[in-house]
Amino acid sequence: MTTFTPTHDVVAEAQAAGFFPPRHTVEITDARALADRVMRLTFRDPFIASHAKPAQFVNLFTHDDFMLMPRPFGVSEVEGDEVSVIFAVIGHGTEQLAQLKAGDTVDVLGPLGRGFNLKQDANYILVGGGLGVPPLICAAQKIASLAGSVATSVIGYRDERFAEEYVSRHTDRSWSITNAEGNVVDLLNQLETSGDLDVDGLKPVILSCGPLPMMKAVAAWAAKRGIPAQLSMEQRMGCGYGTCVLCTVDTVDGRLKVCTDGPVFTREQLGWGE
Amino acid sequence: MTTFTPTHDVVAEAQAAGFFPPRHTVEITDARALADRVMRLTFRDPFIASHAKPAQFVNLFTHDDFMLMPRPFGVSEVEGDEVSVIFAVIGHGTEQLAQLKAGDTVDVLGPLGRGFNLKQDANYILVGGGLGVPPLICAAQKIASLAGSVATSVIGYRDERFAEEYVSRHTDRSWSITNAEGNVVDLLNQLETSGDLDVDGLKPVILSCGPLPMMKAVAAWAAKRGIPAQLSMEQRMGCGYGTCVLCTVDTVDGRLKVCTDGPVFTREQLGWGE
Amino acid sequence: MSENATTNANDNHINIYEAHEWKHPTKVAGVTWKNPVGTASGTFQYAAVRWFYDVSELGAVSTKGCSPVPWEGNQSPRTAEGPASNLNAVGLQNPGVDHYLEDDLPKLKAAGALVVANVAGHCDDDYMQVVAKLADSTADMLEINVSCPNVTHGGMSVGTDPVALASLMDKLRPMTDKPLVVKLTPNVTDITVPARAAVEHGADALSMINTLLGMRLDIRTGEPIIANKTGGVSGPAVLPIGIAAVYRTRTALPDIPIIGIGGIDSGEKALEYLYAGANAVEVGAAALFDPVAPLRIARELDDLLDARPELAAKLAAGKTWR
Amino acid sequence: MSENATTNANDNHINIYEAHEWKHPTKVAGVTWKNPVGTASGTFQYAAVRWFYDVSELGAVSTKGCSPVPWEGNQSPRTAEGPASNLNAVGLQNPGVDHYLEDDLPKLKAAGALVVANVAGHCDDDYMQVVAKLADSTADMLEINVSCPNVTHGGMSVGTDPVALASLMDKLRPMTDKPLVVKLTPNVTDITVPARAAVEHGADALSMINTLLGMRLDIRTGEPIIANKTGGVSGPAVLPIGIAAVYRTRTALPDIPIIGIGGIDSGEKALEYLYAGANAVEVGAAALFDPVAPLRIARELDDLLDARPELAAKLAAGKTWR
Ligand SMILES: Cc1cc2nc3c(=O)[nH]c(=O)nc-3n(C[C@H](O)[C@H](O)[C@H](O)COP(=O)(O)OP(=O)(O)OC[C@H]3O[C@@H](n4cnc5c(N)ncnc54)[C@H](O)[C@@H]3O)c2cc1C
Ligand SMILES: Cc1cc2nc3c(=O)[nH]c(=O)nc-3n(C[C@H](O)[C@H](O)[C@H](O)COP(=O)(O)OP(=O)(O)OC[C@H]3O[C@@H](n4cnc5c(N)ncnc54)[C@H](O)[C@@H]3O)c2cc1C
Ligand SMILES: Cc1cc2nc3c(=O)[nH]c(=O)nc-3n(C[C@H](O)[C@H](O)[C@H](O)COP(=O)(O)O)c2cc1C
Ligand SMILES: Cc1cc2nc3c(=O)[nH]c(=O)nc-3n(C[C@H](O)[C@H](O)[C@H](O)COP(=O)(O)O)c2cc1C
Ligand code: FES
Ligand code: FES
Repeated sequence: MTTFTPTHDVVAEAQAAGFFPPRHTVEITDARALADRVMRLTFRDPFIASHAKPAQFVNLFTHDDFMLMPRPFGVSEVEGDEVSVIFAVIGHGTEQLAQLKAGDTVDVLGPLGRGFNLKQDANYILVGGGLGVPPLICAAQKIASLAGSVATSVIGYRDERFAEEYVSRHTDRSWSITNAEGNVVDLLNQLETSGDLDVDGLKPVILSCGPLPMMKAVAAWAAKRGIPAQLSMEQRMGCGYGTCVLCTVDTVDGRLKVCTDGPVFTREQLGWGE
Repeated sequence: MTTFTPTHDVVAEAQAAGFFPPRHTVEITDARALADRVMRLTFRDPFIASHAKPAQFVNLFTHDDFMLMPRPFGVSEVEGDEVSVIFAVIGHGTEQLAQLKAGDTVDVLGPLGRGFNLKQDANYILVGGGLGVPPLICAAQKIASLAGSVATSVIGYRDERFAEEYVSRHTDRSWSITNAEGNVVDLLNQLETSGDLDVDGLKPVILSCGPLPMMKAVAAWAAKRGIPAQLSMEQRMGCGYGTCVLCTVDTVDGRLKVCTDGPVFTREQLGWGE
Repeated sequence: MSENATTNANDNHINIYEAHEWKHPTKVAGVTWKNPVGTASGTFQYAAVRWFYDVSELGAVSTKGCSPVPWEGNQSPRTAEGPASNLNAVGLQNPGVDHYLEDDLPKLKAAGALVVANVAGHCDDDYMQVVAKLADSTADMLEINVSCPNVTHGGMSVGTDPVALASLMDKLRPMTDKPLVVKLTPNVTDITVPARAAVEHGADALSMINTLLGMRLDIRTGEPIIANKTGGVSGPAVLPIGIAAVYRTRTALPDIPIIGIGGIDSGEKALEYLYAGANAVEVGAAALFDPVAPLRIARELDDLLDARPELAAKLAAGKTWR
Repeated sequence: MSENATTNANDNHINIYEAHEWKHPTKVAGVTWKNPVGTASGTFQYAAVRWFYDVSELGAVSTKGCSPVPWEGNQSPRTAEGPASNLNAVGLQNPGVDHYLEDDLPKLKAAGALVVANVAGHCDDDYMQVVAKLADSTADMLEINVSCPNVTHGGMSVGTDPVALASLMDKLRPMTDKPLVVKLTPNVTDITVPARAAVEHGADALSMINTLLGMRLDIRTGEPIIANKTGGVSGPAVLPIGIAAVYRTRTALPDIPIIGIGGIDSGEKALEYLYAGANAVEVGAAALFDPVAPLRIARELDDLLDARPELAAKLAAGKTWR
């Protein structure tokens, strides 16, 4: 059953100031290829820049009227009033977005969804795979600004370390691995063995985003050790802001909306690794 | 019944050289407003420029995927390898075409249809109304290059003489009138009264394009005097090149296609003014 | 200006956040809407939309299909995209009529909305249970959805069978004095047949169209994208089909109020439905692409009606263009 | 690359004028097509298209609906535009079967085309007269159009009534050994019902979908744009509806050859139909926007099939993906 309680605190904030910004057009300020079929797009949007939290996402819209549905992407970095996303070219929508250049415009709605819960002082272990990395970059950036917490990143790539530069910009403790070398659970095991799960007495909390099998393995690994884990989910969406119930995920509380009940869920909610 | 005989001699010519050019993208070289909601658009297209005949038309396509149907426009002028059209902003398609600027691109198919028959030596009287003027400009331009013929233009405008400059560029004998002042039949009557229907011993042949009521009145006027009249028709189209039978006009020979059997029909074919 | 108004929310001259006096009301089955534009069921959640605009500004809001008990709907993925369209297979997930009466409805009424409560069911009994509970609620109208293509039992089958529909209406009609709107499916040979059955058995108004049966496959895998395999097509692509449904029904049934639905993403398209014979319209998929679409469309239409006093007067009097 | 392949004829890498060896044939009711892409009836005229490409390069050409005597069709305007779609109400204008046998068909055969002769009728007798004349013609297949929404008698009504369709097929089947393809309409509640009726009464293959009933009004006048008022919707917008029709029919009738039609404007969309269970496809409205679309799509599909040897092998053997 869907919860109808607003859980989207950014929205609540925005509402206090009037209404939430509707879909609007923004200017692309930077567009670059990070790897084969992986792009980073930056646009100027003061509202999103000042409100976005790690694992929140934005809906981008193509200029092609055949493709009206939103393309959701996690916010990967915020600098001043500029917001970046990093995405893989998958189908026609991302193909078209990949052709945008600085100076072009794109329509956007956001920030959307509930981000990671970073209220606790902790060693946040950012476990990402592939295109699950962008929200973790954002998390690393945020945690770096928090007094009581530190971040450790553990990233798996398919073949190329395309986001390494952005991850390591925001955290001193970063490890990565490609498919050919192993997987993120191998890295987590190394962290455990070397005693690096706790840092400066801070307990580990896992924040994870990536392919489903990876996240399930990470949740199981965390559950076995009693480590809290927050997992950022993906689902095909209709609206991205909670109006259509097209984006559900099965949880112990029933079918919840990825867009507004998530995208972040705890491993307990998902019933993973119990 | 539709005739299935190819009557489109430009196509035949093109075929001799290989195949006819399919829909393709061309560059806009000039775009200007001639009057309120009347635009002139020029694009570079060597094939169309070298093959288009007066009253032939081109299909333009919008960049908006909601509007896939062709927008047909008569060729109004050819200069070197540049082709111009003049059009009124009517609906969303022409609104979008009106936003094109020099340097933009547009998709085009053409030249299409059968143009005016200019084989006879004659005083071609070009009788146009409103947005029926563009093919007559093209006719004037063509006739100016023919040794044995002359052109006389008789143009009616709703309120503003937006194409005057282009018409008079190609003919010494040009008259125009706005709705407020009268109509083209008034001008034809004046020509008759002043003995200007024949010029240098050349008999008159009417070429007309404009609103249906105007063309019917002109055909009736011509029929009464036994003057030949060729009338360029409009109809909503599906393809513009003869494949769909969506563009018919009722003639004494049955329902013919405006796009390939026309757009030019004789008054006898249309059974007007008999 | 593009034909696709949704992608140009910023280009148009209407500022939906400016205070506005509605000029052109409509009347549907005796109920006055402050303007002819409502939201379509399933694409409006008060909890989601209230951050974007004041819901009392709309002509009406049709709420998500409501069943006797909570339904969990279909598995994900529930959506795919078509050219100029959306496909959905929610399967009527909703928290049930009791939750609706305790939570959504009172909140909407407190916010000043005119509420069309959309009723879902797998069988006659389901519909009856929901209508019984809504009969003396604060809902302004009830919209009986006999046209959902995404549930296995009931739903669409009632809407495609005029005999079953007549029998359902015979049961529901005596249960309430509230205006009953019957929502019809385009997935039939002749929509005027169920339309007539509904009207002859007590419908106060009709709404149409619900979604068309459709499907997409992923050519990377060769498999259906939606877990339910097929889904319902809506959005701009279905506009001409909705217009034809309204026009033909209006021709067959000159007096029944009709709410036109399907592919509306601009005031112009809403106007086209009114010319086809609708008394009002509902906006569905456009709200997925642009949260404020229903209100923007209402504002655009309000201005378009200024130049059409004859049509506007008819609507205000509960009559239609045709 | 845009989702809308038609507007990007120049962007893609295929040069349709380059000589090409077709790699992936298909077989429909025993007839081998050199590739799985044909033209759809009503959007192909040899006289118009031969200037643009060599018609023998296509898998097949389905010719305009052919009636016993010349038909003049509907009044103009016959067309309007929808979002990502075309509406047409030609009303089956055609010069009749005698003209077809004397002119179109011999020219097409001389040009090397594989010809699917589309048959139109207002009543069983019409269809019988045409089939009788085509029975020993050079046409390769006959496509019985029981699905045109734009004629007042017969046409679509046969396609929506399984009993009438069965009875028509019982009359036509004994008249010819040529493969009979029955072309079905999506304007029904369940397309598998007429599909089954056709197959049980002798159809060798099915083609689907014909156009959907639709309409546009001009908001400048408030009146219908098309003289016939309603028309048939086709083009990209109808893709998901055609895919669902093919998929559901394939599921209901695992062995019958199916020609998928509706909204195809790229090799990818043709491929999607093959994954849905079609043996071949026909391209309609896309040819209105781009004369060479059918050939371009055939070329795109031929390349896409290179990476899908299992599907390609099935098609070549007259089998399907599902
Ligand atoms: C909350 C969230 C955050 C995301 N963040 C990122 C990110 O940071 N970087 C990144 O590369 N990708 C991210 N994705 C996935 C991304 O949205 C899809 O890859 C993208 O929408 C594909 O679009 P397309 O047009 O290329 O693909 P197509 O398959 O052509 O798209 C067709 C439709 O399916 C939807 N769709 C297809 N794949 C997915 C998917 N995996 N998830 C959701 N919708 C999908 C599209 O949005 C579109 O509506 C995220 C998804 C979600 C739900
Ligand atoms: C052979 C021919 C030559 C023409 N030459 C000219 C010209 O030189 N200058 C000029 O201003 N106009 C000309 N027209 C008319 C012009 O094609 C239309 O005004 C234009 O297509 C309107 O497009 P829209 O999108 O603005 O209108 P909309 O009404 O939004 O268009 C919707 C659909 O209807 C079609 N349509 C609408 N009006 C007409 C019409 N009058 N004729 C044909 N199709 C129409 C459109 O092409 C489109 O497919 C010509 C038409 C034909 C058939
Ligand atoms: C995500 C989604 C959910 C829907 N849920 C319902 C519903 O619960 N009840 C109902 O009657 N119609 C439902 N519909 C149908 C819409 O109300 C509307 O009839 C249809 O989408 C056509 O309108 P549109 O083209 O404006 O979207 C739903 C549509 C969508 C897109
Ligand atoms: C202008 C036009 C004329 C058509 N005429 C016929 C016809 O004569 N016989 C027929 O079976 N289908 C006819 N059709 C339907 C098409 O063959 C096809 O089934 C339909 O358009 C869907 O395919 P599309 O989306 O690729 O256009 C016609 C379609 C159009 C657009
Ligand atoms: S995408 Fe609409 S509710 Fe989540
Ligand atoms: S527009 Fe297609 S035949 Fe004339």
